[in-house]
Amino acid sequence: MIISEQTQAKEETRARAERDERPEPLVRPGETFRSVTDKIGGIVLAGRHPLGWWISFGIAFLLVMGLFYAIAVLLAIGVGIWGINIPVAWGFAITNFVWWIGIGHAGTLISAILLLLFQKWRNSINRLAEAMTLFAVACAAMFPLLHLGRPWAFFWLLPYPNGMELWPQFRSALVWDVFAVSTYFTVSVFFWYTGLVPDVATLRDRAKNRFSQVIFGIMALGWRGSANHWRNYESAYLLLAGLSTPLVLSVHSVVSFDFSTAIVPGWHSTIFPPYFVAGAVYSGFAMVLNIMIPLRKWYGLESVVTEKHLDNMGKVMLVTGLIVAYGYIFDMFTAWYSGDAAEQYSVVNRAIGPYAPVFWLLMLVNVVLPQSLWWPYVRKNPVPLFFAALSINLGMWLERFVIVVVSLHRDFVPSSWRMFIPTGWDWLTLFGSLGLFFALIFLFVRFLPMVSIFEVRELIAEEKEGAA
Amino acid sequence: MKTPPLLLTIAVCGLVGCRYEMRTDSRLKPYQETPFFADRNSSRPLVDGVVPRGEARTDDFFYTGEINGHLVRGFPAPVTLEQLRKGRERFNIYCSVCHGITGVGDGTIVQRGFPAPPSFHEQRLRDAPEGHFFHVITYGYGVMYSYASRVEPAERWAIIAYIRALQLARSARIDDVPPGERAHLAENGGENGGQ
Amino acid sequence: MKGFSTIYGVIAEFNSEDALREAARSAREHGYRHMDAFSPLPVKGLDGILGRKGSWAPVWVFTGGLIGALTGYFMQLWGIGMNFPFNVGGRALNSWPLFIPITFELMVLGGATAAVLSLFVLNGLPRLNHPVFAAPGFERATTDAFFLCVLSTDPDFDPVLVRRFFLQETSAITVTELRR
Amino acid sequence: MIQARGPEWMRPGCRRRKRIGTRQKGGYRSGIRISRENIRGAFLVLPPARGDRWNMPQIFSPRVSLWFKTALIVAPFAVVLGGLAAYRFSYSSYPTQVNLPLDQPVPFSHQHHVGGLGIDCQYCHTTVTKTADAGMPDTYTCMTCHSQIWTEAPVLQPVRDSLSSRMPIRWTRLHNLADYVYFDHSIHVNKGISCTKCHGDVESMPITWKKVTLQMGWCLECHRHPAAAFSPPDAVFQPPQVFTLNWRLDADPDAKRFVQKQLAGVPSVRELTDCWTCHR
Repeated sequence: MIISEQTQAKEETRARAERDERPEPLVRPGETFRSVTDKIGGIVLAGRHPLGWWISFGIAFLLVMGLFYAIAVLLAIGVGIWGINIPVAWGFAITNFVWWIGIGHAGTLISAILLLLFQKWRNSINRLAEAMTLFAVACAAMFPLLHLGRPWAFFWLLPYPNGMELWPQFRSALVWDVFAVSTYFTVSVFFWYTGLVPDVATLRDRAKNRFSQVIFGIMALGWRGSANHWRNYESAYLLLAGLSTPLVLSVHSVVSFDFSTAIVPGWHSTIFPPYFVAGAVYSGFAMVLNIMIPLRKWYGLESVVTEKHLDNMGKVMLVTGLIVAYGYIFDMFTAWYSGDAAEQYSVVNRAIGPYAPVFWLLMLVNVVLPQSLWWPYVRKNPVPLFFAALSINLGMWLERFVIVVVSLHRDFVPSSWRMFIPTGWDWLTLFGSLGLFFALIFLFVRFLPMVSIFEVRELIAEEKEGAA
Repeated sequence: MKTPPLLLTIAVCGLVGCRYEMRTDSRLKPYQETPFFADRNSSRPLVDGVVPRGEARTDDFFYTGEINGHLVRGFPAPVTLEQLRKGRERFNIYCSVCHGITGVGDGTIVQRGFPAPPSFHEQRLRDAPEGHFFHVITYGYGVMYSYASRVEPAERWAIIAYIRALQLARSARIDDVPPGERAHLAENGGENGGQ
Repeated sequence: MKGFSTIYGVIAEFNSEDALREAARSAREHGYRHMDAFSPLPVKGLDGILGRKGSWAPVWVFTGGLIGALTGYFMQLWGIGMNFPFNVGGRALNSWPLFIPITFELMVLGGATAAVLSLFVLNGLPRLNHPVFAAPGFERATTDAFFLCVLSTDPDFDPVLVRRFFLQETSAITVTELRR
Repeated sequence: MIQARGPEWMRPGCRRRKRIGTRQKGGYRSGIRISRENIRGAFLVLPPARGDRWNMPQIFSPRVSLWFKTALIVAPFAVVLGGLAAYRFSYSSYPTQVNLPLDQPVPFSHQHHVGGLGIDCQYCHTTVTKTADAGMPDTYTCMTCHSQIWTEAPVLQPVRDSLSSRMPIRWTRLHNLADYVYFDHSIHVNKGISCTKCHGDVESMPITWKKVTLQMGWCLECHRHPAAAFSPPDAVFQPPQVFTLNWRLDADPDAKRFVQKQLAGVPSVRELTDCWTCHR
């Protein structure tokens, strides 16, 4: 009895070990080139969409209308409609900017860095993540422009020959930001579109009506899948990834310079660049999950976006979340160690000042709740993972709010202390930007393949080879 | 298509139009049109009796050219060469158009039909007190308008000094010229005009 | 067969990567040199079989990045160091540490632009119309069909012989002669 | 030999089955794929007729392809050229109003008053050496002479109306500096910058127009090279010296001394091009 039990246990262990040894498939067995093409391309070509798509798009569309209204009022009246004041001149606009651009980082990270690291699991999620990057960066870029006060003169930020014979102040971190964000957006478009060309060619060849054929035909630029094409393509794509990798690290570093080169207590810190980048990846992965989990359910993509993907993304969030938590602790340590009264006060003010509830909510949703990701159950099950990601997105927004507003509202001179109270326009612009982002995502899902078809084919080919 | 926010921003800007609030801020330039006042003019007409800042007129001699209702003789302060030069410059700007460069009353406007003013070299004006000239510049005389708004009191005294110099030049003899300057005069053909 | 030919080449369809690789190897052994393959995904090892060496894309990207970086640095130096010298906080006019971020960003922009341009130029894109698009069943070349084409520019090209080669020596499903 | 042409096969109902070449006895037939069995007969596959075109990846004709490629190559050049055109446009008289005579309530002629009569600039613009503003002449100044001459002239009716109604004449402004620019006439004139340097040869303008763009780059041009901006001392106002266009700094030793003396009192170029020099 005992022996047999032991044998059984041993066998179970061995079976488990064997299962663990063989890597979990990234594409469920049984999928072929044609089946994945039909599955992914069919979403676009069939043009039938689940109820969830229509409801979500409807809500997002209404929010976009709200955003347009808020922007129109802003242009007509000015930034005075927001709750900003002196000293809190940055308010929601910069909070949203930093938050959105951080979200954008996951796309490039998944596409570029994981490509360079030969993480094949990225192949099923990179397209959506890249699209997410584009839309998030577009939302992000909107905020500093609106915050300019005179957005129609935004081109003054760029160096171009002009009647003033004047150039931007290239030694300013804010001008670096202009270059970093616009480069990031451009390179993201390149990266995304380059990846899209072979898939658009697939759609061109499978489209049933003339209109789609012509549109996809032009977008595919005459891609033929020739050996020459693929050779140059793989080389150029890898190089683009190589360029994007330092770029993605530089962008949020430059964004953090906007803060850390200023002497405001709570900003002037060398931990900012790495801590911002980690936070960006943290919120970016959370946003990918928030989008991917419903979409894979609605469109039946569980066979290409498997639990293994969810698990991996959960792990990345856990690691970056820990880095961010370390950043919080290090912030406090630096304040204490600096011996600077204003710096120390800024930390105390966060915890017990007028915005203390925001800070403690931040600690809860951004540090405490994400610890649940240690349990594989949470990482592998869509529903708890979705809520963990939601909590992280909220947390990262709160973090930006704490950095921007709570640092500014009390600085060196108590006579200039003031509170920031967001107005209805602030909220409408924030939720409107969310609406814009999701509306664009849903339109993208509607009109272009949300999963990279040819890269999933590569996964299938590889698994076939592995099996053989 | 993939950059709607940017395009949108540009499009909305187009609707709003190119506004340049900073180019034309709430500051008004002199005589700029503004709906604020009834006469739509940014500059207010002067109130009667207004005294320009820094020109409290305590010195009757200097500011009115008369003392107790009598036109003064002489100058409020000794005349300097610098003042004469200033007077020449101002005379040529404001007076010479009618009175002529030499003060005989043959300025370019007179040649176009303006009634000829009397020559400064008449005996009546040679004998007139300095206060008379001051009075004429300030209040006008005959068809001559007042120049009070164009010529400041100090400039008026400078012009008067220069008129005296012109008058003197007409009657001066070679002996009046310092010996060092006589050769220079001969060189220029004895001309002693305004320049 | 020298001179201008109205024939673009002879194209054969295969149903798997392995079949394509096999056929390409066989064609190579047969002495054909001017060949092109079409596949819905990059086929490993095919470049070696077709006798293609690496890509020029890295050279393009390096050049683009270099141009971008130099443009970035000298734009800043010229703009606020020479054309309109800005004195900000007493920093040197050529304050290179502060010029690094923009130099870097423009290097990436230049490199990425060159990478995309290289794809256009090296691949001869855009080319919306191409003889191979006329091959029957070619619409599946972007789904699950694999094609090998012997081009008419090959010194040994003879349509009949190529056709015979495909049908006899390989597992081709269809063989088609393509006109220009 | 048969040439395949795009437009031809795209015509509706065009189902061409033409023999091609003479090499094969069996000839070529369209639409039939070669199988292993009928190897003896070699067939050329023609592009299909309209009916079965939907499954063809050959969507575009060669001409469309060429147009698209050309457009893609031309587009960047067009953008660059458009940018250059916009840059040139920003200096044209449309946005800057340079060389563009504007309607005035009274067609005042500087050519007549300054060039013809030799009236000094300061006769009307009295405060140019004293304040930031050069000073527009009031109606009273016009009437100093026009109360006696040209008293019936219809063109002067607005002037007479202005005098009787005590409402200033509304001239159309030509030189409208942005409000964030601090500009002072007196310092420029007193240092020896001629009127003509900015206003052009006003003496020959029958109706006044703007001569320079007044853009910041134009201001900077002088502030960067102050020595070239000075006129000889007598040339600041008085005609005709003020309008000596061929006067050259290096040809006139007196003027050179004057310029050096004036320059001694002028701030360095760095200070002249500092932001706060003009934006206070």
